[in-house]
Amino acid sequence: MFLDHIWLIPLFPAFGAAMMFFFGRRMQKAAVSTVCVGVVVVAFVFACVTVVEYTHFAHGTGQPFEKIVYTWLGSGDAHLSFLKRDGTPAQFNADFGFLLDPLSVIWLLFVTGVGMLIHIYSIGYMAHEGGYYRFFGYLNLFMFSMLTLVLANNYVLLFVGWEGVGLCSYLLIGFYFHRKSANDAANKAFIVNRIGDAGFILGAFTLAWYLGSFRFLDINAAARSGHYLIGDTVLTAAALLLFVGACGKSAQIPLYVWLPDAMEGPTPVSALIHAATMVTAGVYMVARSNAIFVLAPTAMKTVAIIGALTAIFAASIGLVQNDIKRVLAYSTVSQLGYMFLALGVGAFAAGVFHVFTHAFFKALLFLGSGSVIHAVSGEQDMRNMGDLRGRIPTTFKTMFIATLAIAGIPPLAGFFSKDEILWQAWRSADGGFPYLWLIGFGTALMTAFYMARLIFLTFYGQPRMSQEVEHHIHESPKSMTGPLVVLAVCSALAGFLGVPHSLGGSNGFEKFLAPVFERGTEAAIAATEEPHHPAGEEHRKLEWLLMVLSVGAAVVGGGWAYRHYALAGKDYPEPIAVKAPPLYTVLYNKWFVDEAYDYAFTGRRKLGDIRLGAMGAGEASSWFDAKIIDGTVNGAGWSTRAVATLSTWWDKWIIDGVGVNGPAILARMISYPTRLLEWGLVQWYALVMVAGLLGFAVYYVWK
Amino acid sequence: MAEITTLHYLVVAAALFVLGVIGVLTRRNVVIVLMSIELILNAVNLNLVAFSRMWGNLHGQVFSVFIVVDAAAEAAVGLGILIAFFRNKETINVDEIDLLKW
Amino acid sequence: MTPEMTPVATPFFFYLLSGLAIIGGVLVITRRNAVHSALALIVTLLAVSGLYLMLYAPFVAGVQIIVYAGGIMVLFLFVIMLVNIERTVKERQFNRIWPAGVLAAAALLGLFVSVYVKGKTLLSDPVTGKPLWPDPTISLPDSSNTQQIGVMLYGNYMFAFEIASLLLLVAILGAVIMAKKRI
Amino acid sequence: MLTSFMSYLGSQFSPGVAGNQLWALIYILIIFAGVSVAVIAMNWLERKALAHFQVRLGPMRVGPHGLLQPIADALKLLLKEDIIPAEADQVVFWVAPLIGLLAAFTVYTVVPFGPSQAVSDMNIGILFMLGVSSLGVLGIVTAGWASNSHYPLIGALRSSAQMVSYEVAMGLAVVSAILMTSLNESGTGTLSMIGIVQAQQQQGIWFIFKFFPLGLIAFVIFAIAMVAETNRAPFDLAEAESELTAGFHTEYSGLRWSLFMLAEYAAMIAVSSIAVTLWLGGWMHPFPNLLSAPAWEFIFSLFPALTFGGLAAIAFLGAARMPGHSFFKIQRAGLAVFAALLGVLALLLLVVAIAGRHADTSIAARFREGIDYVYWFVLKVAVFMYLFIWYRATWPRYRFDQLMKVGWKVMLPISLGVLIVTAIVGVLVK
Repeated sequence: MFLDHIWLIPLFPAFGAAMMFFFGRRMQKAAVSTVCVGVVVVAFVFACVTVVEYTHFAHGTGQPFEKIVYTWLGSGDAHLSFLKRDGTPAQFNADFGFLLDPLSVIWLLFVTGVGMLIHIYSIGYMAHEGGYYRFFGYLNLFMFSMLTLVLANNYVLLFVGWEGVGLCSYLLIGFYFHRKSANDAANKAFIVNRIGDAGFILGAFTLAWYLGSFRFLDINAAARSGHYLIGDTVLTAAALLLFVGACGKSAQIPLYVWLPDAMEGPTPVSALIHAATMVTAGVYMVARSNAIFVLAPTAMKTVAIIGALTAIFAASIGLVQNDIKRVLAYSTVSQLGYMFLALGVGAFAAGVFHVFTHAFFKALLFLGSGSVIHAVSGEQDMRNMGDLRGRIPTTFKTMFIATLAIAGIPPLAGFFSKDEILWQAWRSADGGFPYLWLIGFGTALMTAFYMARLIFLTFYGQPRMSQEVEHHIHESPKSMTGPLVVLAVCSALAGFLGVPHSLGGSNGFEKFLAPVFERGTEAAIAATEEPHHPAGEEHRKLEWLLMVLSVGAAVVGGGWAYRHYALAGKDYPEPIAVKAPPLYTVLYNKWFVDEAYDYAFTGRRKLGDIRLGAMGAGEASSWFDAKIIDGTVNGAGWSTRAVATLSTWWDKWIIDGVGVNGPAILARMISYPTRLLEWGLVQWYALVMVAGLLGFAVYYVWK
Repeated sequence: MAEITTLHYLVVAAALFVLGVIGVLTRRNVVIVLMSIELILNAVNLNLVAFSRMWGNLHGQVFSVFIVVDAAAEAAVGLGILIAFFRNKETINVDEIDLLKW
Repeated sequence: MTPEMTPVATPFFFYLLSGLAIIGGVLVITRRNAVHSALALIVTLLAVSGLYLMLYAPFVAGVQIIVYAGGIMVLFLFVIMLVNIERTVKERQFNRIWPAGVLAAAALLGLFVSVYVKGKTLLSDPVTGKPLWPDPTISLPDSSNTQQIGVMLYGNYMFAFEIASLLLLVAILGAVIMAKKRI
Repeated sequence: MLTSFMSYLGSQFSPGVAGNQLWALIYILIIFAGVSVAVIAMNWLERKALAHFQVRLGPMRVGPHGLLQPIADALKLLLKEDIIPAEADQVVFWVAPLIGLLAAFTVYTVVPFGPSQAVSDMNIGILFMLGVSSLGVLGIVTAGWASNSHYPLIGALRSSAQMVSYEVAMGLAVVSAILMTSLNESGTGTLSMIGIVQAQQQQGIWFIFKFFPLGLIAFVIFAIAMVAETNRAPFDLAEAESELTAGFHTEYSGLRWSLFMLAEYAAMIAVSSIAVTLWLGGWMHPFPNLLSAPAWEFIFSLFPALTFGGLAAIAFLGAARMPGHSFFKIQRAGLAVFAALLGVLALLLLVVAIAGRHADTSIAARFREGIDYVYWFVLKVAVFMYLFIWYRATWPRYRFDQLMKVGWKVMLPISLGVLIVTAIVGVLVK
């Protein structure tokens, strides 16, 4: 019953968005929140019931459920077929179809669940803002797009959701459209995402051309059929192209630059983009395409290296930022790097698990930061906060839990997922992979440091805000703290879904996902040619050791932060700035990446009058065109003119003088019928068309 | 009177088509030119439906529905252009429209 | 449930309707006054819709009446009244190239006639060897005509259908923008 | 010959089918006469009802309670001079009222007064009906243009814009009703007018109550749009006296003017018939699925006789209450005769109802059935006619921009929404 109507899940938010689009302007705020939050709650309940029904359907085998509502493009007609690369014909078919398997079940649950909490939170947060209905309409549209993306059964429909998510992020980041910085950020997000989207759509079409279908099930079956060798060139190219798409959407090097700027949107939007929806789309897509990726070890290595680099790079920037939301943004980029690191080393389940836990604590952190900002009258700079823990106790408690979780303190959620990733990075190792572990370890250290720094600067130390602001500090309303508490409970407990074997757990999460990554895991292991597992007890000891190390890193990082910030007064010193000023400058300016992009691509930088980078190259070629080529043309023109003067003279005195007027008269005679072709009467042109029609017909009838 | 065959319909359609072509090619009034285009489209539709009957399937009829859609779009845009044009030049004679820009 | 509608007195109605259609067509292209042309065109459209009914195409006939006679022609009349100027009635009605136009149309007619004559006597389908225009053998089910057209529109022709809707959207926007005084 | 003719009529009860043109012709004549009579009665009723709404008496002098007033009016109109303005376009001026009349009356070819009481049963019935009724606007536009006068032209442009706009919402409302016909086991809907009523019969519900409140909303939209479609108050901008004298028929007089009136009232009856067919169960009596026992059938079959009996009683009462003055003698006698005629009609209907009470195939039974069907259909249409008068007496006129706003920005989105929701609910229920 519910499973058959799975297509309704995305339609609920779409309905809300449509209501807002058509009637929103005239509705009361209460009605707007009832409709918009209501549809998401309904979607969540519907999703839960559907998932329950799915588990009955699958009987623990993880067998996918596919529901094709109708054929969207193509109809199975022979005339719509195209030729695959190997010359066999294949159908061009993109269904409006939905796929439910363990992977999409996880996404479905946390997208609707966390999304619902964020909606509820937004009621309180946006209560005094303009454009209330617009905001909720966009949020609902966002949910619709993300659910379409998650539930799609083929790349084309996934792309619909993918683009929809991009559009909504543009709309929401630019929500305060009267602020120029918001508009610029929205444009940046949109344009950077376009680069990724180009890669994604090329990858999807490459797959269709090579494997003959857009459907995930077909593609997975084909890829796992053993028909294609590991390291197949075309598949590697396709996987890399898909990963370009994932880079754009999930903010990996070099396309991560849009995400920190996305903080220009309202805080619930940041939470939605970072935790539940947009950025996890890339991870989802790579996990969804795992069958392709395991056939392309080069692509896998690329994913792992990019992920690891992103993780440590973003974490290092996060160490010194002062804007509370910006710290969290870089933390998201860093955590996404972790996820891709996991995917890249073949531990798909571990990556997905981290997405899952991350959804909770990152949503919590963002919503908490929103609550903090709410409390201090819109101030975002942590230098102007401090000593808030007693004044907004619920926010403090929940955010503290989230910080412990993200830092990886057992037994909170982040510990299990992060350690699983680090362990997998170490284990699936030969060659460079321990280095990946090392990078991850360093990142863990930094994560603990900057998260603790955030907490201490915000909630401890001495109050550094102005008198007036301090006077107004108050705890947020129930609709905001309620979601915080729920999320805090989730962040604390979610990890127990996937307790690893070494800690006496059963790793249920990985088991649940195993059918999706069936061949994936084995093939990845085979691909990295791991010669032997450190078996049994030794194996377990090693894992324990790594765990202790990373927990130790978290504690040490947190401790450093405590030492430097716990008692921060008005003009507290930044430890990095004190010890290594150049490093601080580099980090504070985000490694000058935006500036480098400005030099290389956007064309904002000028050297004197000359624009730099790609745009500069365009301008240079424009200059070349205008000066050199046109100069040549003009020169030719000048010389022609000179020659013409000469020939006038020649004509006047020699030709006419000699008396050869014949060619002129001839030319004039020819020009009359020629001119008839173009004399401005539309019906004459129609007549020529009729003549052409006659000509064709006569030719075909009497040929 | 003999039985009516497909050819009869084709002849009627051909007559309408030729009438429409004459209208398009010779009239000065833009509105009548547009109406003549509708005549041509109708002749085509009649052909399509007649063939649809002849082959005993519905593709022709479906296609004629598309042509009706097209005719509606064409009429709307054509008349819109006509109004814009009339506003600028105070004339609706097609042979006075001989400049690309004014 | 619904009885088949078999046209009666087919030749009589055929000649009546086609005669009406052709007379209407002649009036369309010869009247001085555009409103008279429009009324003649309506007669033609209704007659053609009657011919559709005789060809077992009731849905197309209904669409013809609703869209053409009820929609497009009202639009035409509307526009004629908006741009109504007395001058055009008194002016020259045909352009300077009308002999060439008539000549071309006559050639077209000659082509049609020769093709039809040839097709009736000489030509045949290259595959089956049957005449090019066989008499209809398969009868179209009349009662479910609309339903079948609907199935085809949303099945085989789905893509074309969506494109058509896009075309209409573009036409709406174009018409509005062009007819608006100030955008 | 007479017997063979009668047996032909007896053997062929189903209308409009090939080989049955004779019945079709008979129905055409009956309907034409019936609609004309209905228009005359409506004319009287409208004047009387409007008068009573405004606490006046209305026509009282010509015949008892002005019963003969419409006939006198018709005579006057026939005898009036037929003026064609000198600057008018003669041909088009002459043709315009005919177009309107033709469009209004052609619609009746598919109106189902009963399962076999219709001229024809086209399988595109509702489409045909919408198309033909949309032709009525041509008559108005051409009339306004041909008059070569300002008020008529403006009136014509207004009314054509109005009718074209409301046709869209109307069509979408109709589509949602048609969609409901396809919610049966086979999943095939129908456009045939008879088929639509039969679908309501099979599903055991009038479509106005289907998927409450979806059917109701669609019906209300149609009911509003049909008032606008017929240019009646409060949407009678095309003939707003205070602004445009009489709108598109300002220059018309005499017979031609009466043709416009006839077309207007015929169109009102026609659109009401569509509404009755699509949403109110057509010829079915109330609660057809609950009260279907033979006893109930018998009771319902007594209704026509009771109605006419009641009318007769009222007329008798009126005759009895006439003032005793000798001036009223003739009127009293006339009303008494009228009452007696109604009483006889009631008696005849009673006889038929009793004679045909068994549901068999005898002539009497079939006759009784036919009367029942037509009675219920006409009764429902009559309610709509009364509503038209009521609106006119109650509501002030819309402004033109308000009219357009309501048509495009309120009714169109709502009817689209109803259509979509109906489709979704239909799929879910299936």
